[in-house]
Amino acid sequence: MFDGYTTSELMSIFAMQGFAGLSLFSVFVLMALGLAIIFGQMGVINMAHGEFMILGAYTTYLTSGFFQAYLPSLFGGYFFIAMIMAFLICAALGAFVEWAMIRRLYKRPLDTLLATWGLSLILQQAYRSIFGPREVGVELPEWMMGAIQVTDMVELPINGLFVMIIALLIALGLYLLMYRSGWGKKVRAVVQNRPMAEAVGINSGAVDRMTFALGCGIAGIAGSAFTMIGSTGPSSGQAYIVDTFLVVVFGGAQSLIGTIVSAFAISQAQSTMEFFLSGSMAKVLTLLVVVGILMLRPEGLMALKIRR
Amino acid sequence: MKMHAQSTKAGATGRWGLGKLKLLAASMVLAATANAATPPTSAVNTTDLAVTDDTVTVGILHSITGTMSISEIGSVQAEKLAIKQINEAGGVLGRQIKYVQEDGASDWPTFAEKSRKLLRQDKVAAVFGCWTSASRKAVLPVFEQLNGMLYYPTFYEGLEQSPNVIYTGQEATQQILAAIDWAVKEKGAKSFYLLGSDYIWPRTSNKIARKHIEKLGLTVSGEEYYPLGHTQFNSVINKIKLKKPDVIFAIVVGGSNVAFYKQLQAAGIDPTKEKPMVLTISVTEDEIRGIGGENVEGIYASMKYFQSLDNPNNKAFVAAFKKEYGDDMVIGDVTQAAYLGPWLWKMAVEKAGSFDVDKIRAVSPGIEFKAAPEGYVRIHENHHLWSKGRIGLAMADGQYKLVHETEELMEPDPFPEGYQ
Amino acid sequence: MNAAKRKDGDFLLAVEGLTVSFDGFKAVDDLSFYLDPKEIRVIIGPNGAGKTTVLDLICGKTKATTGSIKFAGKELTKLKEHQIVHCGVGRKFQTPSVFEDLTVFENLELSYPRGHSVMGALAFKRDAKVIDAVEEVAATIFLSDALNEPAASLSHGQKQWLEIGMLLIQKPDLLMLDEPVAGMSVAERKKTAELLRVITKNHTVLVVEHDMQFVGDIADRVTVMHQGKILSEGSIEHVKADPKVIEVYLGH
Amino acid sequence: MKTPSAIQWFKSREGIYYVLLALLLVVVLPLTLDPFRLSMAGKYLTYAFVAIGLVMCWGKAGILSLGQGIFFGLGGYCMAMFLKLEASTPEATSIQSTPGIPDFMDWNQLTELPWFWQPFHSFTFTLLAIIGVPVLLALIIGFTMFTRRVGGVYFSIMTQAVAAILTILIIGQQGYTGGVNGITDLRTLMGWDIRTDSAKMTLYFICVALLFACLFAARMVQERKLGRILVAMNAQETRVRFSGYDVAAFKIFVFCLAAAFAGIGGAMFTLIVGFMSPSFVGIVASIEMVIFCALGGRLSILGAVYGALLVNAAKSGLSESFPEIWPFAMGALFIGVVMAFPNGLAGLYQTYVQPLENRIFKRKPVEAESDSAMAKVQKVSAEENEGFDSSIDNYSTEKS
Repeated sequence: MFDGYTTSELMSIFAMQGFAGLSLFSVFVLMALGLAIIFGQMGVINMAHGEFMILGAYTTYLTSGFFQAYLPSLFGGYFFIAMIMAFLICAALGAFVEWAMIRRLYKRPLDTLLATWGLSLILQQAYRSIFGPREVGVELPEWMMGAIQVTDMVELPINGLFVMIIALLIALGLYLLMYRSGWGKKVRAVVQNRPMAEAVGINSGAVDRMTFALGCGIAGIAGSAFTMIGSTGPSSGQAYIVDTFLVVVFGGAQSLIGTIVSAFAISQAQSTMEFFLSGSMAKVLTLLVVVGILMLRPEGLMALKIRR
Repeated sequence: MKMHAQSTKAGATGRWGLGKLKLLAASMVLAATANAATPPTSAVNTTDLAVTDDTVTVGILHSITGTMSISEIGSVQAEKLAIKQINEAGGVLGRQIKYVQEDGASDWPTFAEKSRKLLRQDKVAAVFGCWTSASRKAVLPVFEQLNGMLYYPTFYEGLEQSPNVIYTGQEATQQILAAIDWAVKEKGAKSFYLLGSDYIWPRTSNKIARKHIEKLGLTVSGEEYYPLGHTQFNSVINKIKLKKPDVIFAIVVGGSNVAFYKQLQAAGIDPTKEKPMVLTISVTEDEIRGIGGENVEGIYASMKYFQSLDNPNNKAFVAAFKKEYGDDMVIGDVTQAAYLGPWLWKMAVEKAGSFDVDKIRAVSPGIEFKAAPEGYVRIHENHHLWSKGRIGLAMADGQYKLVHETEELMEPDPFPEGYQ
Repeated sequence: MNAAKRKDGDFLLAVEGLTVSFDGFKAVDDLSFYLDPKEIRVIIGPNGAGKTTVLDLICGKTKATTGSIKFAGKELTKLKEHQIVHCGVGRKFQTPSVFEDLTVFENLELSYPRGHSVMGALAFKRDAKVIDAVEEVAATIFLSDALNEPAASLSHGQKQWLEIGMLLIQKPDLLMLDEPVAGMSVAERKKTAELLRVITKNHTVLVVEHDMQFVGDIADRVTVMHQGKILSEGSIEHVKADPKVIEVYLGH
Repeated sequence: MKTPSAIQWFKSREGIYYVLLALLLVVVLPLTLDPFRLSMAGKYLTYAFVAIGLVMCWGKAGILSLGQGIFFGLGGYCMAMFLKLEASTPEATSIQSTPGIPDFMDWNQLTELPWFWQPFHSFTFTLLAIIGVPVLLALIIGFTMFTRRVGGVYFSIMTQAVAAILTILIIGQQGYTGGVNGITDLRTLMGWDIRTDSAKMTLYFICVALLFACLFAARMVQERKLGRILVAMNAQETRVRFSGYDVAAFKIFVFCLAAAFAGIGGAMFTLIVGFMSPSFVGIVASIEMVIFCALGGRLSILGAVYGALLVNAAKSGLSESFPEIWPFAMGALFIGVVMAFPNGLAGLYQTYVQPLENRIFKRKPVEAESDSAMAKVQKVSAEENEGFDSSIDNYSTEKS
């Protein structure tokens, strides 16, 4: 398929394709990090993860409407406010859900799956009732549209870059929070040995709630960021759920680094295959390879070897 | 919510608010159609349909819930509007139309079930409904078995011709041949990149497109499909950049649409520059609302109807629609096609002088609807509509500007020779 | 130790060069020891010495990194847990693990060594042989009167016995018990010691235990482990007098 | 504890429950429902097959498959392929460019029947395939996962991914599968028109008969030692392993059993509804099937039948009159069944109705053996009260 192209054209395409892979990577990272905390650290299967993302997207939509109506002069910067709002609102809903539902189900991980699926149905219908069944278009500030011209052929989409930067910042922030802060220590303590953590005076209930809220909040930011590249509709969240879980499981559920490595591996595999094959087949092959590897190596890529 | 509240209200009018309407209608009947003395029920209904001396019941069958409700809501609104207008104008054979609305819930067996219920239990005289091909395929055996009449509004892939269905949207060749001929003739297009969501309509349409392009001696530089709901198009956009086609022929649907056009923009392919130009048959004004006008500005769509069509029929239709459902409503191709359904049925009933399905079928071919918002349509022997092909250019405000329209009506050809 | 001179076949269990590491940490490090038939051996050692891991390795719960475990001449390291059980190795866990919602009878019946394949379990019938075997074992473990009680209603000590009973009914050649008297009352301990003495008439027993009094009561030989290695081995008096052992116990 | 004779069994309380269900399905429903509603009830019952399988697999053995739609769909597709071939005679398809092959193949330029369609000309093969194909796939999935000790939520997620893959494949390969429209327009089974009212009636009774066959098969499994091992495995997997059982083999068995039930259900679904499409294979369909089982009571095979009937009837009823409310109701159902009554209808029945019955009939509570479900109910509630630490243990053993 590369007949009749000059080397520089091919180089440009490969550079662009590399960038496509990276932006898929950052999408996966954003999707998966929130879940990695909730699922990996707490063992809760949050099937409503996609709906939390969409909540973030709707928050962005509302914020953009608000800025257009009342603060048009500041419209260029609304996206940052929107992301903060998305985080706060999703985290608040997350904390509520944890309090009302999840905390009673820690002993029954399979049941959290069903309960959160129910939650996702309710949220979807709520979105449909509030925002209507149609998808909503989120208007972006001018500076986020378009691309940076690197060479004649290589153009880097600004929104792709933006998503990438957010993904990096969140991953970094999360790493600092989990491994370099007192709070992160508490979370890990509770994950590893709950009774002991309680015995040394950690309020494990509060830690759970904060952890869950944090995961949901990150989902909200992800959803907010995705308004730049995807659609926002009542059922859009469902499209993410299988990919997200596979990324987390493939990485080895308890390892945040693993999640990032696996997001990288899957995104590169998928975008490379998409380039050489047709889209649908690329997707099927990627999923098959991931499932196949997981069957051979159920603990995922970066499993901790722990004595049990 | 707002939308739905209104449609329920409309439903209430349809079902319960008949008293008031009847008065109104009666006066109109007197004024307008003095000759339409109400014929006796026994004469117009020999097959035990739900027809009384002053009412006739029809069915509306679309998804109100589930993923497809996004698309189908406009059709429901249009069908209800048409029924309301017909009633205000005196109804059909002197009978007011009542409707029973059922929810297909985006689930194909539910469609089959509900159509069975409508035909069996409610004994409706006709059904206006279905949107996806899958739902139509699911109800088709039911309609054929129970001899019902379905008015199906969506543009679709063709390859079907049922005696029990009137297809009020375009079949694939009507949309595609006009689009490609226009691109070649007016824009000098030599190469096409075919792209679609992965299901039967895009695949069949692209197949027809490919055959036609190859017949013209031009090149197809790529063809591929992505799963429904796919949101990452960077790789295919790169491929397009590599292949440098003149036209991207895109049949992407649903949530994928938004992602595709946003990413296309972001990757520096600005449709307004027409290098390459983007040609679609899947983005109506309805879809643009979700994608955002600024993201699709400059793309071309091949449809038979745009909201902006400048003719008196359409102006009246758009005004009535907005009056009924609010000023912020947009009307896409399918919505207009759905609006045709009740009118075409009414005319067939009146021509046949009967509600019997067999008689309606017999008289349907040749029926003309001169007041159609799209202009003029006529039912073909094959139950599809003769209609014009039109090309619109998407504007930033979410409307299409008509840039081309075929001179003659295009003949519907659901089983096109040489394109299979 | 004259072990090296003897042939493999003379031992019931021969563990040689056994090593397992978890992410570089060697929980069991180049361990070798041998069990004679009908011997009762106790492994003691401070916390984290790798005692339970040794039992895990023998019964297949943990896979060895290197080394061999020969049981009655058969290599166990490559076998799956249930295959090891079929070879005649029974394992009791530290916390009693019985089937709480089944009765004592059913608990013992499930462990009866017949109908262990899927189809076998489908075809399994409760015949006189099974009932006899269950009643016999129930008598041994002091639970004859509780046969129809759900296991959940048993006391902690009784659950421990029931689990031992579930091993006995399998008629294993080697029984491995992980802290069988932990959490037991003094009276229960005595009864358990008695039970073990009955058992050792027909079985080889490998015990991990902390309670030195109890160890002294039952052990033929004692193996002291420390940091994954054997520190000392011999009679209880011998190891008690071993300065290395004293150093480890007092030094920590 | 000897097996009671058949007559005694029917007189026992458990027997009465089966008789009541049979009365409902064979007498009450056919007499009270018109053919249209009865056929819908038949459709709901096809989901009950899946729900029974899930009781065995999830309720008893603790393996939650989120991919039962796969097996339901495979069974359904096998049946649909046979019916489609029968409908695609050269005479009926004479307008096609290649007569004699299914219409969607013709539209996709296939000029001959693909090899894997060929055997579906045979009805015997089709019947075998309806059970065989789902079981074979379950065997492959089960073997690779269970022998590597993938359990719990990991297994659920993997089955979900398999469901996603299969859906994309079916939709993408439309020349071979009919794509997103599915295989439609099925008319006759060996010359017998399945669209008529009398045929729908007959199919309904066949469905009920097969359902009872599956119920008895499931009951036999759960009453034998095999059933006790499944339950024991759920609570104390390690102990079962060290009692000398190959745990993986038992899990594979019960997973395959559930797949077989689902396959039969899918085939009946195709016959009753008249087509098969990928929307019954996917993730959403698969999870909905879990709720049928959960509502009925995840430990009760009879409850599963009632659960499937009730949820679907409610779905049709509510979505007819209040389409907006249905998703809320469904969501609330999921949450409620997990939070408030984890043992579903069967649990509620045992807690509230049965004591009443005992008082009215002045019968002593039935002995533990015939009422082992009672004990299990207590078990689940006991589990809830258990400390957190034990659940962490469970969780980690699932993963190790």
